Amino acid sequence: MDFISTHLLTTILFFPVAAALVIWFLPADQPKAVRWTAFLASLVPFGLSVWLWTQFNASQAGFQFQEQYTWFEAINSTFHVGVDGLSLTMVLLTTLLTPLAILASFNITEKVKAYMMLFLFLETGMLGVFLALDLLIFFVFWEIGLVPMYFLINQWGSPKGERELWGGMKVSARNYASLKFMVYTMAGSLGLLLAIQMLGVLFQTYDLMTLTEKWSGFNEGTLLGMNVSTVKAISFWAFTIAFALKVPVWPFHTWLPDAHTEAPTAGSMILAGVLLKLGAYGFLRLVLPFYPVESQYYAGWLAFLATMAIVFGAFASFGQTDFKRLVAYSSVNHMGFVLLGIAAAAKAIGTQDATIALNGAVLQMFNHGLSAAGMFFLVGVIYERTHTRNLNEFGGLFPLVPVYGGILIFTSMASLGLPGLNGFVSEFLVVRGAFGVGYAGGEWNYMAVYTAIAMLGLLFTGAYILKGVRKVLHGPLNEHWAHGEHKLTEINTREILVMAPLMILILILGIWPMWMLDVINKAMLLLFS
Amino acid sequence: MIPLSWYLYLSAVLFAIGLYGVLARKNAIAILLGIELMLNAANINLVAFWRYGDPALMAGQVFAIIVFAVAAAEVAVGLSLVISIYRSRKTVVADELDLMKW
Amino acid sequence: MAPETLIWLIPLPPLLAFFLIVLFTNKSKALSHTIGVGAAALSWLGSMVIFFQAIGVDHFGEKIFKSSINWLPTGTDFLKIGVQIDPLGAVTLFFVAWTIFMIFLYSVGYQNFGQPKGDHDRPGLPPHGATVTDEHGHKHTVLSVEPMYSRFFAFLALFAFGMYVLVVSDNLLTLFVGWEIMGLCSYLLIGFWYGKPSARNAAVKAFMTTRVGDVFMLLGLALLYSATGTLNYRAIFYNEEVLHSLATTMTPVLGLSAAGLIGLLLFIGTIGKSAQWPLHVWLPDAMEGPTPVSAMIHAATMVSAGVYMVIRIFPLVTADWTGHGLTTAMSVIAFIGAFTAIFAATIALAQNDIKRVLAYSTISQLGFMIAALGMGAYIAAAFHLVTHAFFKALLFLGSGSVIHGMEHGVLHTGNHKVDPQDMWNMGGLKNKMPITFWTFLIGGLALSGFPLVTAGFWSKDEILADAFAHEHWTILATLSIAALMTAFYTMRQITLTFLGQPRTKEAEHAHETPWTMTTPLVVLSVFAVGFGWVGIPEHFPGLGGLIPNWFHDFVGGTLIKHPKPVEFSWIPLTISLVVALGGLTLGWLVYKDVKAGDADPLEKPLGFLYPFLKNKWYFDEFYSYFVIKPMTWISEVFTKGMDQGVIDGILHFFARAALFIGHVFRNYFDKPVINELIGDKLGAYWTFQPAGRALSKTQTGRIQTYLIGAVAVFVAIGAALYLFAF
Amino acid sequence: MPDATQVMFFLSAALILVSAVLVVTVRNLIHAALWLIATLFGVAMLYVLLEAGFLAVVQVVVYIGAIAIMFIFAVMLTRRDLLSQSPQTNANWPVALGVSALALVGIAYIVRGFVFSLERTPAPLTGDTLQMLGEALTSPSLFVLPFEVASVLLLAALIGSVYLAWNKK
Repeated sequence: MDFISTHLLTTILFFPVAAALVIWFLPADQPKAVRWTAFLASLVPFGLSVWLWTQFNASQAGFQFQEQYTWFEAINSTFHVGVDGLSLTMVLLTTLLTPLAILASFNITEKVKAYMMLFLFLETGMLGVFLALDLLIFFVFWEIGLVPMYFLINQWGSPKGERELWGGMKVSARNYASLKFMVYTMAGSLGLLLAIQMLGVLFQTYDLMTLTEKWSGFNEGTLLGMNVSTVKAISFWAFTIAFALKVPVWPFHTWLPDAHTEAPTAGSMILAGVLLKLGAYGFLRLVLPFYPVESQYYAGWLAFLATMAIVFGAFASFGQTDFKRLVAYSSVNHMGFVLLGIAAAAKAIGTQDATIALNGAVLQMFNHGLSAAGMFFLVGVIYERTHTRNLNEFGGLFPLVPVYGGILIFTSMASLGLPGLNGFVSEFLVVRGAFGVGYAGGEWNYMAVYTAIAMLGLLFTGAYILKGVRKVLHGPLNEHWAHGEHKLTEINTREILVMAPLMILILILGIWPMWMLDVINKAMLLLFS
Repeated sequence: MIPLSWYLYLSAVLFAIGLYGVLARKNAIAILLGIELMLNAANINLVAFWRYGDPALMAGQVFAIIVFAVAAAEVAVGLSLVISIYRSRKTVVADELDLMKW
Repeated sequence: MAPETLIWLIPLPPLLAFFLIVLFTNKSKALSHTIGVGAAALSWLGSMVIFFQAIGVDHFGEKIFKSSINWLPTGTDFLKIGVQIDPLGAVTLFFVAWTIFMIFLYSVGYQNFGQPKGDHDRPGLPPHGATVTDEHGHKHTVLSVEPMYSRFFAFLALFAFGMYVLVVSDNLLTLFVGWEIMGLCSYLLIGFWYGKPSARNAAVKAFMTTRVGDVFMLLGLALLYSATGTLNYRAIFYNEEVLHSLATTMTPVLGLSAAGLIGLLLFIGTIGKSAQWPLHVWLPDAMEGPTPVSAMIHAATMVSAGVYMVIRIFPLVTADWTGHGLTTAMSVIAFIGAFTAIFAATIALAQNDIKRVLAYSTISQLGFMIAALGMGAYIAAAFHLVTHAFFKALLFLGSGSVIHGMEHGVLHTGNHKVDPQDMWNMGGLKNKMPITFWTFLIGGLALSGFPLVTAGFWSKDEILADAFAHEHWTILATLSIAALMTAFYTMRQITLTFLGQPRTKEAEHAHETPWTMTTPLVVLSVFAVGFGWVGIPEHFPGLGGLIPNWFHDFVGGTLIKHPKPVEFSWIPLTISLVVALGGLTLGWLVYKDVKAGDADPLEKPLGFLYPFLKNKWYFDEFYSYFVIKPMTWISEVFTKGMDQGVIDGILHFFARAALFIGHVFRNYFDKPVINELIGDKLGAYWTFQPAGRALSKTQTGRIQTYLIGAVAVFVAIGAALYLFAF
Repeated sequence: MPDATQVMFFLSAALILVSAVLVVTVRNLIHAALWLIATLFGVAMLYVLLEAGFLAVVQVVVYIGAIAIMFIFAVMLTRRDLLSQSPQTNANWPVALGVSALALVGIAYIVRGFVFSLERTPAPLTGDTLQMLGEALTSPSLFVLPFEVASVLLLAALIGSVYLAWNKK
């Protein structure tokens, strides 16, 4: 116990890998054992993170539970991990969603061992990004997360489906999607790596805290034969684009609908629930602290992109006939609010409005993790039974699956931002913060305009969510699903067990968000004031 | 008095002759004969160094004895190999034993 | 129990009922409605206790019940939420509690509790009736119980929860929470019979239309919160300083002050929720829901909530208003209200569906209230809100009762083509359904503003008097004409439904409804008459002063500056007498002799206007053509054109370019140069092949050959070592 | 003028070299084996000159008495080639000769390079060398381990050769 309490973060971080190695030695013809081992193993990091949450002192400045080990001495890179209120929230989200995703994938029958191992590796990759306090480690984990996801989409994605490219050339949709996902992210990582290396060379360290201090204060002189401000602007965009790709921000979002749609259900859950958060986390952890001046200068651009994401995402989602694609585009829409909050905070860093916007953004990250994972899972449940995602082929399913219908409406409403459920709280805070920034001291600026336009997106959030519910549950019953071999079966106990924690948290966070917002709020105050 | 170098030159020549036998003879048994010559050359060296070094240290002689043992073992195994090969392939000509060629 | 604690508890029973029914008792109909009605009764009881405690306090406006807690941390501060009951809240709570309780009770009967299960009923469609065999072996078709009976009560309970939250909250944020929860429930309840495409579409329409208002309202909330740092009613609306600073801060939008801008943004929320023009389109379609839902949405809760909020933000809208003329925001509000009042009234003239007439009349009456608020008649608006809630709930429940009776007739004849909601299929129901008739008559007269006895008269009269006293002639004229039309179509409805002779066989076989439905009618009709008496102006000839103008004194305490009662004048009184009685008489004269199969007597004189009105000024078509079509088109463009066209096109361009470059390298460099020239010719053919051939000869497989090589190398290395290393 | 021991050395050296050359050159393998015996005898004479009497005896008894005789047996068992009149050297014999000469030159060169630093008169022997040899072979602090290993090796060779030569049919 003593070892665990002193090495809490590394235990959380590497337990999944250890479990994956154990699974390696399990017999492949015993999928049940493999599933249960993976599931139980993934509960351990969750339990530890809950413990971490209780042990965490929100009022204390800086990172807690730090651990530092020599890693790459020659370039002064150390294996340094730690948590603050921001990463703690994300760690909790990750460790919560992973067991649920694994539970959700109990119906996988192909190559179960490999699947579960990849999932556990993925968890470590994601946790690593949230915990790393060293830029090189950050980057390493950033890339590690990519690989399992690529294979999850590529190998276990929906087997049907083709994607037409140019000139009638057709490729399998899951190959297309996984490659697109990979190439997109790699393209972003390129600039990120360069920028990180530049910092490393410049300051002879990759330590996050040291760099934050030195780099944000480094404003005069020349660098690489250019003005420092130019170099900083370029590297600012290198970071920004890398993270914007992951969030994803319009117009870098087109990988998302493909990847989400083709990924296996649990893959989509994690993709939407956690992987998208990596980008937003990057903004909060690196971009804002490293580039306070540039962020403020370019806040208008960020807000513009965020608004576009919100509006375009909503419109695009409304235009879908594929249920899963509809939900996928909703992620663009929702993550746009996160970026809007970040942009607003960048504009007026340190003010109360900025803190409110940041609170909203971080909470929105968590909330979207819950509701998007839930939505994707529910789409997966119906897809598994009907083998179609085409909204026009459903219709009137409510009487066949009343429990599923109730859960779907509940989760949809959370996604829609219904007050009393979690999404509303965070969206309200973001809008409030952004509008406050736009109306700072009686002076009006562009942020108010963007916020107002973003409202249009909020309106259409309602439109596409209701479209989904309307097409699936309501209307005249499509008799195809009512009888015979196609008869739709009700959501089963395991599936309800996946949804239950999500729904409970959605409700709790909607009614009493204080317990989480308190931690976030203190972290934001300590980080950005 | 015999200088040490005479023994050494002698053993060198003997060794070279044995080596030639090993490399050039056709018959497997003849090859083994060559090996015996080389072992004896080595033994001469060992004993000579013992005598001209510190005779109280018996290492030279002990090694010579062990070489005897090795030679005996080698001959025993070698000859039984030759016999075994002869049985299966009806030849002891080394040139014809080219199973190792690809 | 301290009143504050009790206020916290008021919304809880319906919420608990919702969860209990959904999670545990949805299999048992009896248990579900017991829980539902019980919860409504508990909330009703709590509300009554609070109401009577509140009216027992002198100068209650200064000593309201309130209590709050921290909810959201906002940097170093907190956003507080809490509950409060002030005079306005108390009055609202009173009528909300009564109507909700009545509606719960009524629902038991309306959804045919105790009737057999339908033969072909399935969830999502209205019950079609069940066949029973009596003791003589005759088969009868009777009403069947609603298949989703429990679910109905769950939704109703959640709806009640939303309304109670809205009423007891002390800030705009929780008001918004309650507001949206109701929005959800109205969506669920309108779409209750989701199997019908019309109900499904109406539900989405209702949600989306109100959401248009909601997002503006949310923006208004954010702006108000940014500007004042709080959303608490008391801290903003009861605070001269804040109001004054908001009124003097200018905004770049349309030359409005901050107060005006925020007020209008919030008001757009009301436009959506209270179905004001131009967002009124959802409300008539909402009639697709079961009748208690209509009553719930129209009278007691949702639409009232919109007006309630405008009453709440009245100090903001009128900040720095001198009492003469109108501020920009007030003019907008007054215009929308007045226009809606007359606009909806015209449409109501030409509707045949009994519930749709009421729906448009609701829109029209809400327009009255909004117009009243727009011209600063605070008390009059609040008064009309309360009286309207009672008599409109009464009318809706009454119409539900009529429909229920008609359904009985339809099942009896078995002719399912007859629409039990079409007034032209009725007639002469007076004798078949006496209780329904008398209560409906009371409600109708109240709606028309039948002088002296009905509540509607007093409240409507007060609005007109206000308009007169403040010299808003246009509004006065508009509202007067609207009131005339109101009286006319109300009488048209009553005449067509209850008077004359039955026009169909179904109407002949209509049947009075059970006690669970008639009791609420009777209770509500008491209020539809009696509630007017608490607000009789002091100087009204004859009656004035007999009963103190309690409503004015009590509700006026909500504001810092108590509004003064308007001077009494004969002119508005005459107007209201004339329009009410004139409209009623006219309606009776025109429709008293309508026979089965007759066209609407209005059709000829109105000419082309009649189809225009019947089709609701073609607003649905307008929206579908100018809003929904373009939106759908844009979303198509965004996915197909933008995402898959432009962005993916650029990406695919890169992919193609990379492929092309790859092809070039492969076909023109790799293949000819590397593979063939260097690889095949230079490498394989000229160099490696001969070398390999040559070297393969050394591989004899003979031990001695290898040994020679080994020894040679050994000697060479030894020599090299000896020569160079030592 | 050479002294008596030098004469003895020359004689035995001549015997060794001549018979060794014959071992690797004569065609008849029986003859080769017999010439080997001669060589071994010459080596035994050198042992005597080096005052290693025990080794000389062992040389005669073990080598000549056992090993050389075993060769003759082996030659007789593989009799088919016994009378072969074809050349007894393979095609590479000139190369082999060259390599051997080279090796000889190399060794001689090394010997020439450092032997003269060791050039001295051997000290007279004191004590019983035979006893010393026996003690060295059995003393735990000296060579008992190699001795044991050698015996294990012999055992292994014994078993191995029996196994190899066993006629499985």
